[in-house]
Parts: sequence; C-alpha cells; structure tokens
Amino acid sequence: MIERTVQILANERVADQYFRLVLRAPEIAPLVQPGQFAHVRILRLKEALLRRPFSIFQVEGDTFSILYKQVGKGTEVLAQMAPGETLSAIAPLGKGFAVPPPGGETPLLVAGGYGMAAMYLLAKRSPQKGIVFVGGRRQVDILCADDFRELGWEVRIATEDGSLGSKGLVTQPLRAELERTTAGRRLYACGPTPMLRAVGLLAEEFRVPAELSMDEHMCCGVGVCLACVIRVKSGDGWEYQRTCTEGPVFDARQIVWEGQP
Amino acid sequence: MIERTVQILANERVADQYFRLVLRAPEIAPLVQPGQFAHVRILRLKEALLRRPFSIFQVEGDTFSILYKQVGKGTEVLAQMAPGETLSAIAPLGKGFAVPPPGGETPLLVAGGYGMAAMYLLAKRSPQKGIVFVGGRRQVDILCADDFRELGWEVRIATEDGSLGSKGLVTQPLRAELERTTAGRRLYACGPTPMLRAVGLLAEEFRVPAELSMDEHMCCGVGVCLACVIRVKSGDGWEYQRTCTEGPVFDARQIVWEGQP
Amino acid sequence: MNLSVQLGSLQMQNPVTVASGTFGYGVEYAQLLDLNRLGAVTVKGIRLNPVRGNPTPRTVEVTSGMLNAIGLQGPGVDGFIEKYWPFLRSLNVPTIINIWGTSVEEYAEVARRFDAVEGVGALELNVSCPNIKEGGAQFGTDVNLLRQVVSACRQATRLPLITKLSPNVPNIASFARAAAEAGSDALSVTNSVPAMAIDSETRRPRLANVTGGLTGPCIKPIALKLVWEAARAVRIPIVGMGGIQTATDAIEFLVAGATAVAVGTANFYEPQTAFQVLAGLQEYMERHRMTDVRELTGSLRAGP
Amino acid sequence: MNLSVQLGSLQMQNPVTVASGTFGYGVEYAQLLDLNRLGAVTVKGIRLNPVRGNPTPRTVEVTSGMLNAIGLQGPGVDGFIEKYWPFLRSLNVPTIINIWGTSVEEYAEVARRFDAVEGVGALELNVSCPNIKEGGAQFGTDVNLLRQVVSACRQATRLPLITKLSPNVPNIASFARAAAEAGSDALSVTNSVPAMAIDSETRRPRLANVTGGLTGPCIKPIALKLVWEAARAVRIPIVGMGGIQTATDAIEFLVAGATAVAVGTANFYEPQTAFQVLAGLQEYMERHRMTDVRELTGSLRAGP
Ligand SMILES: Cc1cc2nc3c(=O)[nH]c(=O)nc-3n(C[C@H](O)[C@H](O)[C@H](O)COP(=O)(O)OP(=O)(O)OC[C@H]3O[C@@H](n4cnc5c(N)ncnc54)[C@H](O)[C@@H]3O)c2cc1C
Ligand SMILES: Cc1cc2nc3c(=O)[nH]c(=O)nc-3n(C[C@H](O)[C@H](O)[C@H](O)COP(=O)(O)OP(=O)(O)OC[C@H]3O[C@@H](n4cnc5c(N)ncnc54)[C@H](O)[C@@H]3O)c2cc1C
Ligand SMILES: Cc1cc2nc3c(=O)[nH]c(=O)nc-3n(C[C@H](O)[C@H](O)[C@H](O)COP(=O)(O)O)c2cc1C
Ligand SMILES: Cc1cc2nc3c(=O)[nH]c(=O)nc-3n(C[C@H](O)[C@H](O)[C@H](O)COP(=O)(O)O)c2cc1C
Ligand code: FES
Ligand code: FES
Repeated sequence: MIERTVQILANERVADQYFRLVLRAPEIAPLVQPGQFAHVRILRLKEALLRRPFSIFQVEGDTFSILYKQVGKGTEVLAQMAPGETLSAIAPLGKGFAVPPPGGETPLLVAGGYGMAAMYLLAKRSPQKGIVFVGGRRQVDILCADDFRELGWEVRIATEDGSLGSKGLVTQPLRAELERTTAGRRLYACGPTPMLRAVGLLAEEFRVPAELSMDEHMCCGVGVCLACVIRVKSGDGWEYQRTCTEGPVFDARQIVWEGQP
Repeated sequence: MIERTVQILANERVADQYFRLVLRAPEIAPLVQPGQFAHVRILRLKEALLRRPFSIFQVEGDTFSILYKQVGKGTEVLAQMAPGETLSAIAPLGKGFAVPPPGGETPLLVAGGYGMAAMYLLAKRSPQKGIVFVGGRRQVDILCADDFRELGWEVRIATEDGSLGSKGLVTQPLRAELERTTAGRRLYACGPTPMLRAVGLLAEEFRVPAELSMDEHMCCGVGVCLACVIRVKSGDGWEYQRTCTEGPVFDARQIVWEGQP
Repeated sequence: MNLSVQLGSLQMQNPVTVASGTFGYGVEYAQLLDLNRLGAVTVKGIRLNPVRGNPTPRTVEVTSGMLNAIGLQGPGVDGFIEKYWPFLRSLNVPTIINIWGTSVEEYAEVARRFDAVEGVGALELNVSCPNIKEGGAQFGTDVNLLRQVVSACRQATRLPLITKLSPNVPNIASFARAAAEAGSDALSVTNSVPAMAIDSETRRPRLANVTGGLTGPCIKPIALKLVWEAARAVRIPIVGMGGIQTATDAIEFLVAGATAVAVGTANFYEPQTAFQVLAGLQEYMERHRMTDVRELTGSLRAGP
Repeated sequence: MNLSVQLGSLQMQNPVTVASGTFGYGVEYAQLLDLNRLGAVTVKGIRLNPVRGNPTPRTVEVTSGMLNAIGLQGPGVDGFIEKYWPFLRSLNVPTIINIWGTSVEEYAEVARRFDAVEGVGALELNVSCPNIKEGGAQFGTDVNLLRQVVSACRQATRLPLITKLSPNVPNIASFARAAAEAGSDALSVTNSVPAMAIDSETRRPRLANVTGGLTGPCIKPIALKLVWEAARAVRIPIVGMGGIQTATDAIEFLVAGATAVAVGTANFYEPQTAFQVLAGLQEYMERHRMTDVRELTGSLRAGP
C-alpha cells in the first residue's frame, strides 16, 4: 500500500454510465494483485471528503485503470475530469483473489455490473483459462466481455431483460454449468451483494470452493476506522472483519449472510 | 433588485490580480445606477456558500461588467471560470451615488484599488466632467484610468511606491486640489476604509460634501441579515445602518468612524 | 394533494416557512419573492425595546456554513408594529413573530403586547439569548427557566406559542416536554449552535463578539437528530430547521418528526430556496403517491 | 525552534497527535507513514472485554464531514496488549490509550490494568459512551458521574490521565473544572457531536444505529469554541480536536487555548494530514518569528 498523486491519462465512457479511467502510477502498478482496489480521493469534491474505493481493472506498464459506474456525487465529478488532471490514490489495498496454481483448479468467474473489473487481472494471471459468467439488467450493463475473450476465456452472458445472452440471472447459466461438472472447479465472484449471496449458496449446494469480493461502504480503506465490516464465522460464533483489510475477497463458507442486504 | 442566472461573456485578466468579468444580464443592465452592486453566487464554490458583492463597473447594452481582484476562495474560483459558464446574480443592489444635476457640482472622484470600478458609471453619467484621483500601492493597482480619460475626465494618479504618478497617498493630490478651490465641488470616494476615512476628514476640513461607498463584509446583500452595518449619526447619538441597503454610499458627515478599521 | 399543516391553531397552507433572522421582516424580499406562496413568514427576533446589536464583524463564512453574532438588533415592539406590521398584515399568509426578553417578565410583556395586535399568526419564543437576571445562564439551557418563560407567555396570550429550543443541551427531550407541559403549542428545533472562528494570522476572533451561532448545511445532521429526539418526546408539532437547502433536506426533517420546516441560512445565498423546497416536496409526494404531507411526519422506518 | 509540549508527565516531541478511533492501533498506517514523527499515537477506545460493535452501515458521509456509529468495536484489554502493544511499545513516540467502561468500576479496572503495563504514555478517558448502570445517561454529560470516573481512575493509576469531554453540554467549563479537580492531568476537547442522517427515498436512517457522531471540518467552529471555553476554566493542558485538516486549523486550536492537537477524520481522506499540519506549523512559527510552540497556546487577542 502506497499513497501517490496519480495523473489521468484517459477517462472515457465505455457504455451508458460506465467509464474507463487510466491512471499513470508507476510505483503502484507493479504491486497490484487480482481483486485488490484503489482508494481514490477526488479533490474537486470539496464538501464530500471521503475517498472512493474502486477495483483495479487492468495493469499495463506503469499505469493501472479502473472501470467505474457513475452513480453519485463522486463518480459524477470523476466523469467530468480530463487527462492531465490528478487524483490521489492509496493502492493497492485489500486481500485479493487467490490465483490458482498451474495445473490447479479451473476458475469459473461470476460478475455483475462493474464486478467485471475486479476479475480481469485474475483471468489474465490464471494459468488455466476458464469461463466468465456475466450478468446485468440490460445489454449496456455487460462490460468488457471482449477483454476476457481476447484472453481466450469463454464468456457466458445473462441479462434480466434478455437483450443480450440468456434471459434471467447470471446464476442460471452458472447452475447449469455446475450441474454439468464441479470437479476441479473454483468459483470467483464480484458484484452486488444479492448476487454474491446466490453464488455463495450455489457453492455450498455444489460443494465447490468460492471466493467472493464483497462490496461494503468504506471510509478509511486501510483498516483503521472499522466502518466496512462484515460478519465472518469464528470459533462457534462470528466476528466482524474488515472488508478493506481482511477482504474484500472472502471465502464464501466463512461469510455469515445474516445482516447483509 | 432581481435575481437572474447570468452568463459569462468574458473573464479576462486586466493586470496582475485584477480581472474584468462581462455578464449577459438583459434585465439587470438597464436598472443599474452608479455605485450599485451585484451580489454574485459562484456555484462551483461548494463548501463556501455565501454570495460575493461586487460593484457594477460598466453597463453596455444587455451586459454589465465587474472589475474584481483575486483575493480569496471565491475570486480564485471566479478567475478560473470561462465564457459560457453561468453565475447567479442579485442586482442591482444598494443605494448608489447621487449623480449631480446638469450645471450642478463638479465631481472629484477618489478611488483606491477596485474602488475605481464603482465610479465609472458615475463619471459616465455625470453631466459635468471632473477629476479622478486614483491611488494604489504600485503601478499595477491603478486600474482603468484610460476608461475615465476616454470619457474626457482628468486622471491624477498617486502610488505609494512612486511607480506611477506622484509618490504617496491619493489624499495628497486631493488635498492640493481642494486647497486650490472647493467651490462647487463634490467628493465621491470608493476604496479601502482608511482611505475613505481620510477623504471624510478632508471633506470636513474643507467643508465640501462627500459621498463615500463603504466596503463592509456582507451576507444576504438585501437587508435581511444585519451583518453589514456601520454606525451612522441619528438624533444626538448613532444607529447601525445597513451597507447593503441604506448604503453602500453614505454621506460622509453621517458616518461615525469609531469602530471602523 | 394536501400540503396544509397546523401548529396549534395556526393554519399554514404549506409546511414551509423561513427561519427567524434570515428573512428580515419579509418586506425586504418582497421585490424578489411572492411571499404569499410561503407557509408563513417568520420575522427577526423582537424584544420590548429597540436593540442596537453587536459591533461588526457580525458574520463570518465557515466550511459549509456561517457564524453570526448579530446581537438581536431590532426595532422593539413599538418600532416593529409601526414600521413593519402594516406590510406583514397585508399578506395572505400568517406571520410568526420571534420574541425574546432578558427576564421572564419581559417575555410575558412582549407576548401580552402582541396579544393585543390584530392578526398575528403565532409567537415564537427565542430562548437562546443571554439571561441578564440569572447571571449569564440561558433560558434555553435551564429547564426550569424554560418552563417559567413558557408559562408566563401562556398566561399573557392566547396566540399560538412556538418554543424555539436550543441545540446546546445533552437531553433535548426534557426541554421539549417542559415546553409542552408549560403550554407551548409547538416547538422550533433548532437554533444556531454555539461556535467560534479565529483568524490564525492575526490571532483575533473573526467575530467582534468572539463567539457566535453556527448555521447552514454543516449543522443539518445535528438538527435532524434533535428534531427526531424532540418528536419522540412530545405530541405537539415541531418546526424543523438547521441547514435546509433542498427539498430532500426538508423531507428528512419531516421524516424525523417535523410537521413544518424553516429555511434559514440558505435564504442568504439562494432566496428562492423555500419555493424550491416546496416544489421538490410536491414532486416527491407525487412520485411516492402521497396525498397528504402529514404522512411524512415522523415516518422514519427505524429497526432492521 | 521548540515544538515539544507536555500533558502532565507525558512528553511529546511535537504537539500533533491523532484522534482516537481514526488511527486504529497505529500499525495499520505503518506502511504509509513514519509514525515516529508524530507527537504521540492515540489508539481506538478499549474497554475491559472485547466488543463487537454495531451493525453496518456504521458510517455515512455528510456535508463537509461524516457520521459514525462504530460502537467501540475492540479487542479488550488483553487482546490489545497481546495483538497491538508489542508494536506500539517499539515506537519511539508515546502511545495514548483511549479507554472506556460501562461503570465507574470498569473504568478504574481498565486504568489499573494499564498501570501495570510498562511504557504506556497516557490514558485518555472517553466519557461519551452510554452508561449502562445509570440507565442511559452519559458519563460525559453528568458532571458528578464525570467526577467519579476521573477520581476512580486517578486512584487506579499514576499514568497521565486525559479526560475527553463531550461537546454535548451547555457549559463545558464546569465539566473541565470537575475533571481537573478530580485529578485529570489534561483534557481532550472534543469528541464527536451527536447527529443523524436519513435517506429521504427509503425513509430509513443511514446508520444502522440510527444516530451517530458528527466529525470533520463541519464541526471545527463548535470544537474551537469548546476548547476556548475549557481553556479559560482550567490550568491543565488541552488537546484540541474537531475537524482539523490543515496547519491553519491546528493553529486556531492552539490560539484558542490548546497545548496539543489531534487529527481525526482527516486521516481517513488524507493520511499525511498530521505531517502536513506539523510542517505548516513550523513554517508559520518561522514566519511569525516564534521560537516556542507554547507561545501560541491561548494567545487569542480578544477585545478591540
Ligand atoms: C472494494 C470495492 C470495489 C469497488 N469497485 C468498483 C468498481 O470497480 N467500479 C465501480 O464503479 N464501483 C466500484 N465500487 C463501488 C464504488 O466505491 C462506489 O460506486 C462509489 O464509491 C460511489 O461514489 P459516489 O460518490 O459516486 O456515490 P455517492 O452515493 O455520492 O457516495 C456517497 C458515499 O457512499 C459510498 N458508496 C456509495 N456507493 C457505494 C458502493 N456501492 N460501495 C461502496 N461505497 C459506496 C461512497 O464511497 C461515499 O462514501 C467498489 C466498492 C468497493 C467497496
Ligand atoms: C459594496 C461592495 C462592493 C465591492 N466591489 C468590489 C469590486 O468592484 N471589485 C472587487 O474586487 N471587490 C469588491 N468588493 C469586495 C469583494 O466583495 C471581496 O473581495 C470578495 O467578497 C472576496 O471574496 P473571496 O471569496 O475571494 O474572499 P474570501 O476572503 O475567501 O471571502 C470570505 C468571506 O469574506 C467576504 N469578504 C472578503 N473580503 C471582503 C471585502 N473586501 N468586502 C466584503 N466582503 C469581503 C466574502 O464575501 C466572503 O463572505 C466589494 C465589496 C462590497 C461590500
Ligand atoms: C443571521 C442570523 C440571525 C438569526 N437571528 C435569529 C433571531 O433573531 N431569532 C431566532 O430565534 N433565531 C435566529 N437565528 C437562527 C435561525 O432562525 C435558525 O434557527 C438557524 O439559523 C438554523 O437554521 P439554518 O441552518 O437553516 O440557518 C438567526 C440565524 C442567522 C443565521
Ligand atoms: C470513526 C470514528 C471512530 C471514533 N472512535 C473513537 C473512540 O473509540 N474513542 C474516542 O474517544 N473517540 C473516538 N472518535 C472521536 C475522535 O477521536 C474525535 O474526537 C472526533 O472525530 C473529532 O475530531 P475530527 O473532527 O478531527 O474527526 C471517533 C471518531 C470517528 C470518526
Ligand atoms: S474502511 Fe476503514 S476499516 Fe475498512
Ligand atoms: S448584508 Fe445582510 S443586511 Fe446587509
């Protein structure tokens, strides 16, 4: 984890409300592990003070990029920023996905919305190619499928309105695939909490290991404030663990879903 | 007094820290009297909420302009704004200068720094041409002397460092002129409070009428908050009057200088 | 869609008024605003005699807010009635007159004087001013003094009484109950929060009065909590205020338990705020299929 | 240039520490910051036993600040000593341990436990937590309870005691005096301000705990006034805090009467803040030709 002023190299709309932001960060880029995030301060956001967390999407030479959805005050201002302007980033943060060893498990990735961003590096660095299951409400919510295809991965798409891929939730094609076979497979998921919960239940049902990247509101991003906790099994009860430090990626079996949305 | 969203037509540096801002305000422009001000909201100033008061400098067709000095948070953001962007203005506000009637008194204007801005319309609308005494610390603080010369007015300059005009305070050439003659003359002044006080004292000494435009910190600008008061003689004592409503222009004889900087 | 609300016997056509001291005596805004569209006009605090107020600087801008120490400058009861009442009386919306005193007797006397004035909408008791008789304590932070003030005013007038509580107490519920028990018809929550600003370069206070009251969006979360606590303590209606600048803010106050809201500091930078709040509130009610603004009051969904 | 200050017998190499709960147990920032450059590290509140804390959401961003209701999650005295003390002990700067309890006895017991730990810098008594025994009152808003807590801790330890006062009282001077009389070596002023946020669309509170504490730049003017009032009431040193994000802010607190300052919420968005404050303070002192930071303390030039 380091803190740096990073310069915007590109900030382009990729679809609808989604933007791709490329940042020059020579000291951060080499450190990034799949599933880690950057905690970004948008200085122009004067009366909104806190940093915003974003998964690190791609790492390329001395840059890293994020894929963000414009949803509120911060991302709105971010979307207006131009190349040459700067941000402050603390990164890389958090415990990411465990990349399977060569000859190890075949990864099945499950993503919803900007959850795709957290999975790209995993796909890229995994010695085994696998399948990406992507879900979204409409066609525009299906992001960067081509980036995964270029890596030689298979992409299976589900949209709720059926405008791309199969109609329905992403867990339907995932279930179908798990029904085919579970041997040597490992699930990795990132997306809205209800999706993560559904993936967690499938993992339990089919007894496959699963790593879930949790999306909790954050404050400090580095483990000091205790804002971002989720319930994690411990002993014969549970304890709160920090999404920013012990997570964002947790073993699905460890998560206590009670109290989650 | 009306409130309008006004568009920036030009916003250019005229010297050092001074800028000229031209605003399209077809409904406001025709109402402006010399010495009145506009109360301007800079929406980009997120965590600084209050409007900033600026004298109305020139009125031209459906526009008015202000001449401002970059001194703090608001004027700094203002200086970065570009044509096409908008501000909110409540204007024209306050009681301005009494323009002398045709054949009436000859105006002697006294200005310091951006105080020049408040006097241009007076010079332009006065049937008698007079003399403008302008003071400042250095040459760069002497603003828009040419605008007054173009109106056919004589301009006498004093700078504290002697870099333009005579060396010293503006009240020195003014005193010299008053010593020559006071008959049929009327003083009008706008600038820093110590200068106004000195002009007030000269007016008393030479028994010439004087109108002073006072610079008080404002909040509402329209008379409701009572932030901007100065002490004004009343009966055999004094009362607080509002710079934004009863002023900014006051009869020098009425001002109680105690409690003023 | 019903927007009208009641504070005791005071009828308001909509729940949006303005905060005392941020709207002068109404007349100052008459050129800019159609005052008849407000729920009520609330005027600057009046005591018995004219008051000069504090030396300047009286206000200073701070992060997302401002401080003021105006010192309750005002024309006194007679001055007010002579200079401002004819205009206010001519409006179609009620006037809430904010009153104060330096003793229980003075509060009561001011209340008595306005009781005799035809057409006053309500009296708002500002109990956050220094109590000269009691040696620096404040009526608003001593629950017994508060009770005395409200009782004395209650005896002096049949006008609706709105007690404006101080934020500067650990337990607003007990002050709310004391005011209600002593005969207050409604509460205003909250007044400005005691605060201070210093110029680090000169090492001088930025206000001539050294300390002042903090207002504006920065205090909204504090005010909201006070409204919520007061609303759970009493059955009388509450006028919520403190940092309201949008309809969303106002709705939060209603949800926390307010029956009406007042726009204060925001008037200074955006005189249209009250009307923007009103328009946004109507839009919200339509979107949420509400037919009566009173459905919002106290509708907080707490618990999991 | 002398930057060192003392809080009772606690020596600090400079007057800048961090606020409890905004800096974890120090170790979390060790990768980003050179902790040895701080005046002291102040850690998150500890009670006797481990505490799970509140459900989420525990924080929410508001205008120029934030609310938190963490619920004092922590490892308890033993957990703290085992997990965090070896690291903190290895630093060259002192650690201030923030402690709390649900009874006078628990406070004293925690103080006693830390008295036996070699190398503790000072104990900061957080008295703004719910008092279970006394039925919902708070130690920090009842001057007698405050006195009892401080006395009991005083008897339990010779470590410097810093009593952290609640902002939520009308008269902080009497709390400051009570703490000093009961044996506190210093005061911390101030804790977070009780507040609340509501989501107008869902009409739910934004914190699972419904209410929380407001912190950040929005509370600076409130905190500054409390420091000024407390400093005039007592002779013991004060650690000023509440919204400090620049050296200018810190200098204002010193001028108001603080001997040291703590950076809180600003750590979350700018972990370098304490060092920026320190650098700016040195630059200011040079510019104003000051040789000792203690010249600033209480140097407010009030009066005309
Ligand atoms: C580990 C992690 C990785 C993330 N990765 C991405 C990503 O790759 N792309 C992307 O678009 N978004 C991502 N998010 C969500 C992103 O942080 C929020 O969309 C963003 O903070 C919204 O900021 P805003 O100012 O636009 O919204 P506002 O609603 O104005 O924000 C107000 C506050 O709520 C917080 N907040 C709002 N929504 C969320 C959310 N969903 N999660 C966490 N905090 C939130 C903000 O950080 C801020 O503190 C991630 C979140 C986490 C925790
Ligand atoms: C009637 C009147 C006419 C004015 N005309 C002009 C003009 O023509 N050109 C010009 O450059 N300036 C003029 N000023 C001064 C101008 O209002 C301030 O320079 C400006 O408000 C500074 O804003 P800021 O945000 O940059 O400074 P900041 O210091 O960041 O402002 C902080 C607060 O202090 C107030 N403030 C700071 N300086 C002054 C000041 N000198 N007078 C009043 N309020 C102040 C601001 O309005 C704001 O509320 C006039 C002031 C008044 C009262
Ligand atoms: C300049 C100013 C003057 C005020 N004068 C009074 C007053 O005379 N009587 C009163 O009860 N409250 C007074 N208040 C407090 C407001 O009525 C209101 O309670 C407070 O400003 C909080 O609301 P806001 O944050 O929306 O401004 C004044 C506030 C300001 C800013
Ligand atoms: C997330 C968070 C947790 C806190 N935890 C504690 C705590 O455990 N003990 C305590 O005394 N104060 C605690 N505080 C209060 C701070 O120490 C400090 O008094 C307050 O935040 C004001 O300073 P600031 O505005 O600079 O943040 C906490 C504050 C925050 C924001
Ligand atoms: S965000 Fe602060 S501990 Fe995780
Ligand atoms: S600025 Fe409000 S009365 Fe003049």
